Amino acid sequence: QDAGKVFFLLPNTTTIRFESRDAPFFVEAMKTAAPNAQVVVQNAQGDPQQQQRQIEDAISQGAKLILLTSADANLIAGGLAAAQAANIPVVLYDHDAVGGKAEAHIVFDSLAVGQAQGKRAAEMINKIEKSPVKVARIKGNQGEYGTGQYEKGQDEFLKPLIASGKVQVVCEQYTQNWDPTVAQSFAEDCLTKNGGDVDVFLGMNDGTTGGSVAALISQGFKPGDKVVTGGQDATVEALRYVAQGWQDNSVLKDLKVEATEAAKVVASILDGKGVPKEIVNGKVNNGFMDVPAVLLPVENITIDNLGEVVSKGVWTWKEICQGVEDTEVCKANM
Amino acid sequence: MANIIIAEVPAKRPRRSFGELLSNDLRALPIVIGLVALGFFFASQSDVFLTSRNLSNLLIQSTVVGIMALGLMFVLLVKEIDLSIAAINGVTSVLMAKFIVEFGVSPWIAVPVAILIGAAIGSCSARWVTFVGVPSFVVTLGLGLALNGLQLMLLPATARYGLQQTGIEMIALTNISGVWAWLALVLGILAYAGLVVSDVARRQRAGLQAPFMQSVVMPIAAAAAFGAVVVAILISHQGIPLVVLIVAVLLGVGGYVLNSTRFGLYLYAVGNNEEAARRAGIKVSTIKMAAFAIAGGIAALAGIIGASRTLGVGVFSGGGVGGGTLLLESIAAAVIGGVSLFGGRGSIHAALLGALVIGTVGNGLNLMGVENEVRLIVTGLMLVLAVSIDKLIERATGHQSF
Amino acid sequence: MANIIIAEVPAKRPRRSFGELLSNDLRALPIVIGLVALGFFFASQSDVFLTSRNLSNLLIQSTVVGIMALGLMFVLLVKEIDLSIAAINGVTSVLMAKFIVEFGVSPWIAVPVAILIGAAIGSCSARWVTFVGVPSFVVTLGLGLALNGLQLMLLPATARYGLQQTGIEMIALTNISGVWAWLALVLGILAYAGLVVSDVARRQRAGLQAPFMQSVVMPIAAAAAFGAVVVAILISHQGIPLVVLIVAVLLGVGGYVLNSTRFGLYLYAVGNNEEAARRAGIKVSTIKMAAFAIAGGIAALAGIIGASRTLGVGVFSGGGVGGGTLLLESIAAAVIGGVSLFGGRGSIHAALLGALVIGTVGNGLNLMGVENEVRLIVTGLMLVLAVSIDKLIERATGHQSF
Amino acid sequence: MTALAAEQPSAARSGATPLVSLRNIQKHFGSLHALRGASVEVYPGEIVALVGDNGAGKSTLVKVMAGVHAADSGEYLFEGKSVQVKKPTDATALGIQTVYQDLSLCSNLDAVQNLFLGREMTGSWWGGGRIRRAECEVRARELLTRMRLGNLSLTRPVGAMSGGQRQNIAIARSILETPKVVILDEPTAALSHSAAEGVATLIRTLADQGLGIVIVSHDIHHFVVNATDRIEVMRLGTNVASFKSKDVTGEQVVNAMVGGNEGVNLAG
Amino acid sequence: MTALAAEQPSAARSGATPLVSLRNIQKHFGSLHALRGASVEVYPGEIVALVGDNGAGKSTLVKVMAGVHAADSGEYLFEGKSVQVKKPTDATALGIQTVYQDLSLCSNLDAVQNLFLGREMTGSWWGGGRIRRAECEVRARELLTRMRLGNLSLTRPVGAMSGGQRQNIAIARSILETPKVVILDEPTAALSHSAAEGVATLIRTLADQGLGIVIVSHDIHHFVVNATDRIEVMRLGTNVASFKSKDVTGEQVVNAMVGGNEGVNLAG
Ligand SMILES: Nc1ncnc2c1ncn2[C@@H]1O[C@H](COP(=O)(O)OP(=O)(O)OP(=O)(O)O)[C@@H](O)[C@H]1O
Ligand SMILES: Nc1ncnc2c1ncn2[C@@H]1O[C@H](COP(=O)(O)OP(=O)(O)OP(=O)(O)O)[C@@H](O)[C@H]1O
Ligand SMILES: O[C@@H]1[C@@H](O)[C@H](O)OC[C@H]1O
Ligand SMILES: [Mg+2]
Ligand SMILES: [Mg+2]
Repeated sequence: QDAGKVFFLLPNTTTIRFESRDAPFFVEAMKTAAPNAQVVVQNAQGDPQQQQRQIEDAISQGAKLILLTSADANLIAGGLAAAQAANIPVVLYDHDAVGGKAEAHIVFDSLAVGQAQGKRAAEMINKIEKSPVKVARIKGNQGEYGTGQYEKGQDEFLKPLIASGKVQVVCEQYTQNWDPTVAQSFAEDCLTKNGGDVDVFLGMNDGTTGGSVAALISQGFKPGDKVVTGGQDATVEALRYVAQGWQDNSVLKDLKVEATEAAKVVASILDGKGVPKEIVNGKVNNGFMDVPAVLLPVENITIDNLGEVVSKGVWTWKEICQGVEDTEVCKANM
Repeated sequence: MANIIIAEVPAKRPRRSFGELLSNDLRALPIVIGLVALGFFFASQSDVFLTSRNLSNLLIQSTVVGIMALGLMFVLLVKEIDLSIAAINGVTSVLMAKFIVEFGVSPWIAVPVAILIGAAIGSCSARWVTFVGVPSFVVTLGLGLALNGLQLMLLPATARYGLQQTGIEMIALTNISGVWAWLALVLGILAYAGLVVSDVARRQRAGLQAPFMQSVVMPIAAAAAFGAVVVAILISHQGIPLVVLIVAVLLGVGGYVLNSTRFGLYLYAVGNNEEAARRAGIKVSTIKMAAFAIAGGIAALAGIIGASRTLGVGVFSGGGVGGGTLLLESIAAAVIGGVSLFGGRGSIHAALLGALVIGTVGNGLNLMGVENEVRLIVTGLMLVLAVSIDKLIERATGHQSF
Repeated sequence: MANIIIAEVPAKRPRRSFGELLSNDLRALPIVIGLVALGFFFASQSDVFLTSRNLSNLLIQSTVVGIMALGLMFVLLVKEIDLSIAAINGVTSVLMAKFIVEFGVSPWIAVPVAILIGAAIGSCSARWVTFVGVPSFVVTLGLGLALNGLQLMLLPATARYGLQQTGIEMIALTNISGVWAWLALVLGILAYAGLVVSDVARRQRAGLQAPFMQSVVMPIAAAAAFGAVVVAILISHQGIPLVVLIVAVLLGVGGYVLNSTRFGLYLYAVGNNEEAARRAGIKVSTIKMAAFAIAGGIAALAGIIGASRTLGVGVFSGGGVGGGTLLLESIAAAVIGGVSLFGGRGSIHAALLGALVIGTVGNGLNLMGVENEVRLIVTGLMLVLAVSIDKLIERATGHQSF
Repeated sequence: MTALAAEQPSAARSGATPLVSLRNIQKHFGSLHALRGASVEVYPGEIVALVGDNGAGKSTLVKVMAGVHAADSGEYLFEGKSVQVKKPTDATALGIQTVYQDLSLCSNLDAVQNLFLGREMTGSWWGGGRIRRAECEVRARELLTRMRLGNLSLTRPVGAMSGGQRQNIAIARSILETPKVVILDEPTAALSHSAAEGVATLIRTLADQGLGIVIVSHDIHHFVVNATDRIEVMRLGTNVASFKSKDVTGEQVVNAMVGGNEGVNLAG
Repeated sequence: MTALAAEQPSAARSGATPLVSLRNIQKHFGSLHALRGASVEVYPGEIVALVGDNGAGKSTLVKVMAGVHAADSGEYLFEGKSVQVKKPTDATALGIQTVYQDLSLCSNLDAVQNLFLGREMTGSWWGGGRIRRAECEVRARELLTRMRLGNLSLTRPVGAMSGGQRQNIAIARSILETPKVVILDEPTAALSHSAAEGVATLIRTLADQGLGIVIVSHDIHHFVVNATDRIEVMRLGTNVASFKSKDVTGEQVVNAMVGGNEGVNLAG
């Protein structure tokens, strides 16, 4: 029998993971979890209005379920209300969705990501003898829900250090649309402003940290001269930087796990069994209700546990080491 | 000694080829052909496309961009541009939400205030443009960024104001159904008929030609028939959405202003030959100010409708920093509909038709469910083709000479 | 029976007021005044601003937008617009990276191929514009989206090609320092002097007035002095960055093309009066095609430089879907620099000056370290003010009559 | 031929004040000195021809009268009183209508719209300024028929009309409402012979009704000496001679224009 | 006055073929039928006047000759051979130069640039088409001096010039290179008397050198009957009469234009 159409609505292409990894993983997982369901993937291209239209058009087409990664958590309530009015269940994937009804939320705890980044940054800062340690904070897209959570998590570790005088934040800026070019210009100007005397670049994802690395390279620094930390997503480029010593860390979110869990939840709802209680391990309040949540663990990847990415099947050593074969980690593992 | 002018109506009107028909009568609505072609294509690709639910959807989805483009058109007509309309859309909707949610102001006050503020912002850019002489492209680009910054400042720490149960949500949710819908249609047609008849009556009183059948019966009948089809479709789903009614009213009023009033005429005059307009005693800077104010006020209205649809406002209200898709689509809708970026040319249908083309492509591709990359490619090509069809027919049937 | 024309050079040249000086001689570089004002402001706010390190930084940061604007200018001159330049920038840089990383093509081949492809794309839009008659706004908007889609398709699953150690990174990392820098300057000035002198020699041979001091010595001395200051500043940091040299060469060649060649003249003619140009036998569609091809090729070059700076290409290359900030800033740079959107007006400095204004505001605000909201507001206002200063001076010192 | 150094034209002789009088007007365009103390005046019932070589400054002087250009210095008197004419509406408010050399029409508007531009007949205020198109059309047709242009299309954009058709519309525009002064800058340049004759008759009729007419024309031998009352000759931005039309031959005027016998004819 | 029904003008009598001959040209603008079988031909050494009321179709016929408008139907012969003239370059390639009624100048370019537009003298190919400005300027100055326009600024944009100055530039443009046929559409409309005389002399000189001249003018009494060889009268988009200039009075031409005695004068 035909279980009907499931729409997986992606937020944008700038956070490329959704298009290039999450969606294929989910489609794959659905083949075993609910082989009869037809999965349609659509991308809102960063436009919340477009995403609402996609929800409406999904309803027109008789969607059975919508798996939603909001383009903007704050402007999705109208879409959720439309789905609710049409009696179509919505499951949230990764991004929050404020102000409407949802069945479940599968997510890497954003706060935990920020905490992992903050914790690691604090460790690195404490290793530096100098005081105060000069830190440049290059934050994510302002006003985005994730950015707020990451900042909160980082602050938990950073604020005390600032208070104690160990850390001096010398530059701080949001990065419009997480654009690495913007991050790069900002990092360059920060270096210039301080005559090169910046010790730590704390980013929020691999794009923003990549901008800092490019700035350091363009200004003639060498790996290890400065600490670049605060990555997330474990993109292959970032891992190469980690291998080379340009970048300190990247918080790994195992997207295959996330997609598989999502497929389980979706299949169960399609079967009429509702959200599987056994995998729900928390709740997320989205201003409308407490959404039952499947909170997934995150893991911070540094040069010391780079192999984790490989053992989890996210990337192979070959992929990571392409072009950086002569680094020590790669020599050791190829 | 009489001056000789070639008579324009030949004694016996020759039968006209299909090409001529297209190139004359249908020229009035240029992009319509492209739109119809798109409709055929998507209907053949998805059996959902022509359902009343989807058509109703499509209309609603095109309203925000359509309204924005409608307002922008006034500015384009006078050979200026307003890149801040998306930012106005965003900042005024956030302001409205702030009034309502934070200060408990009634929507009945907050909405008009927001629209007035939008208009005020527009008129400020016009003053800067006309007084200082900086190109409107630069003024409104800068102003837009400044307003984006203001919008961020106005938002609370959560970066969102929810609008559920404030009354604002009713704008998007209200539908006029059953007999009320028909009543609305009848009222609209009556208003239109009133204008047409009074025009013809005047002409006849003045002793001018005005064939009853051609200038009274036919236009009214056509309008009634078209209106009835649209209303019937909408009713068979859930009635006329209030936002669609708003668009209809704006179109009606806008068409009246552009075609029948002095102000409308002056827009065309200023856009075509600013110096001639000035010499004719038209207060060019006032006309431009009004045009920008209209664009600003209408952008605010679109922002409110958008906020009502999304049930909240945030950083991305108004398309986000730089105006994003909303800005680009609003300008594109007007241009696709046939408004010239070089001033003085464009008619009221333009905005809506352009927005419908953009909306149809988006909606149709959503229904077809193509992949993201392909989607972008197809969207791009379809927009170009929709406009090209029209031009290609024009080429095939002989040039427009003027 | 002689025809009387008012002699234009009054017998004795009256001493000129400062206002007149401004409104005549400095009119050539309109936005310079705004730029200088910005410089003063930021220098007063941050003592780092005027360091050679920062000025060098600022120059490098402005190159991508400056180059894009330079290319776009050719299209704006002929009264068209190209909204696909950002997409061309993105798609060609991704293509180049794909060739190099995936197929192991040498950068020496991949780079020129990418530039040629950029030019080819540009000339395709021009053909569509001139042949079908669809406004270039629509054609290039659609094409841009299609190219964005193509860019996504070309990227690998990792969504990024890293360019470290491919040789491409050297474009951004190479600096010409010490004696080589001075040599480059001397070469540049020699080329310029050669042109100036040959012009004057021709004039003298033809028996035309050409005061040696005024038309030979002064311009060359001015150019040499300005060049020396810039080179001295750059050298005291790390030398002339290769990308800055590329910009300088483009400016030189572009200036030569626009001011001295037939093609350059035709761009202005077509932009001012397309029909007159056609009647004069100018192949309007060829000129437009060349203009779009140049814009496309230069956009590709800018894309390569951008890729070299960011050490890789990805979804963001070319500003992302819709062109984002890159597109807006490129158009804005040209317009701020004084290029008219209505064709036929603008000079070669425009692009660079406009890009420097945008770059200076961004850099200066980074140095001041203001908050994001404030930053947006200030950026917007400063852009407007920078252009306004110039216009306000113009107003104060009497109108430009034509 | 008589130089008019002190003598005044007909209307002036009767002690009337000039309708419009511009005195000693200076005007620069950047470094170009277009008007160097130019003057012109017109009395009720008088047709004044403004002649001069190409580039002499006639159109510039006309534009100063019409309020299009503000003069750098000089006096502007209307009916004897000093007035400020800084913009075109100042001039039209005084009852001065102008046919510009470049016609100043909007090519996207039709004949009726161009005729009435800036002074449309409109309905009641609650109609938002609804144009009474029918009335406008009737008046337009009337006027055009009087000018023997009965067949001119009222609904085609003027951009698609011939040069002469456009010029006719510009002339019609200037006499639509009863002005006090009409300034015409080469109004018959593109007109057919018969249409030009029509214009000559027309301005005489207007002058007979007490209007003041200033007309720029290069048709010295035929039109200027026969159809005007007084001739002001400009050269290099200033007045070099003034003649009574009935006392002068075309030859003499042309000589004055090109400086044949300056010394003799320099007036005022 | 002699109707020319069969008789041919001077050059033709000697058995020469016309330089240009347009026959039975039809041209529509949308529903407007602007040319209804119009014809015109010009022989070497001949000056043909094209006259007619405003809107008669003169400029449209001129534009068809110049390749600006493609005719809907009709014949285009050059030196007796049928040719395709679909765009302006086709006409210039044949040696036909045109002064358009609207002048068709680029207002942002200066006089030299406008004069040479489309045929600049350039340096060697490796200079990328570098314009030999000095040479152009010298030739421009020469030409303008010959036209008694020695003082005209060569470096100001023509947009800032007076109507007559612009018209002079357009005329100069048409004779810059030695053409075979020059078509002038109301070339003296904005010119001062003396400049117009200059043009009359100029075209006669050109005709004497064997060029064919087609000139549209409304100055029937003075210019057309005195300075041309043959007169083609158009009405309502078609030819209604043809005269030898020396055998006709202005009155007669004007009558033909407005249809005074059609029956008599209808020619070929
Ligand atoms: N581009 C055009 N589009 C539409 N109609 C046109 C166009 N050009 C001319 N016409 C019409 O064609 C007819 C002939 O115009 P044309 O310009 O040839 O007249 P003309 O004889 O040159 O008149 P004039 O003496 O006023 O210059 C006129 O009725 C005119 O309105
Ligand atoms: N807008 C302008 N900017 C600069 N110079 C101008 C402008 N308008 C006119 N001029 C110059 O001023 C002088 C006078 O021009 P004007 O148009 O008054 O001459 P005119 O007497 O009307 O000549 P014509 O008989 O050719 O129409 C000319 O040298 C002209 O080039
Ligand atoms: O993965 C991250 C995503 O969750 C966030 O929304 O944007 C930044 C990304 O890096
Ligand atoms: Mg003049
Ligand atoms: Mg004509």
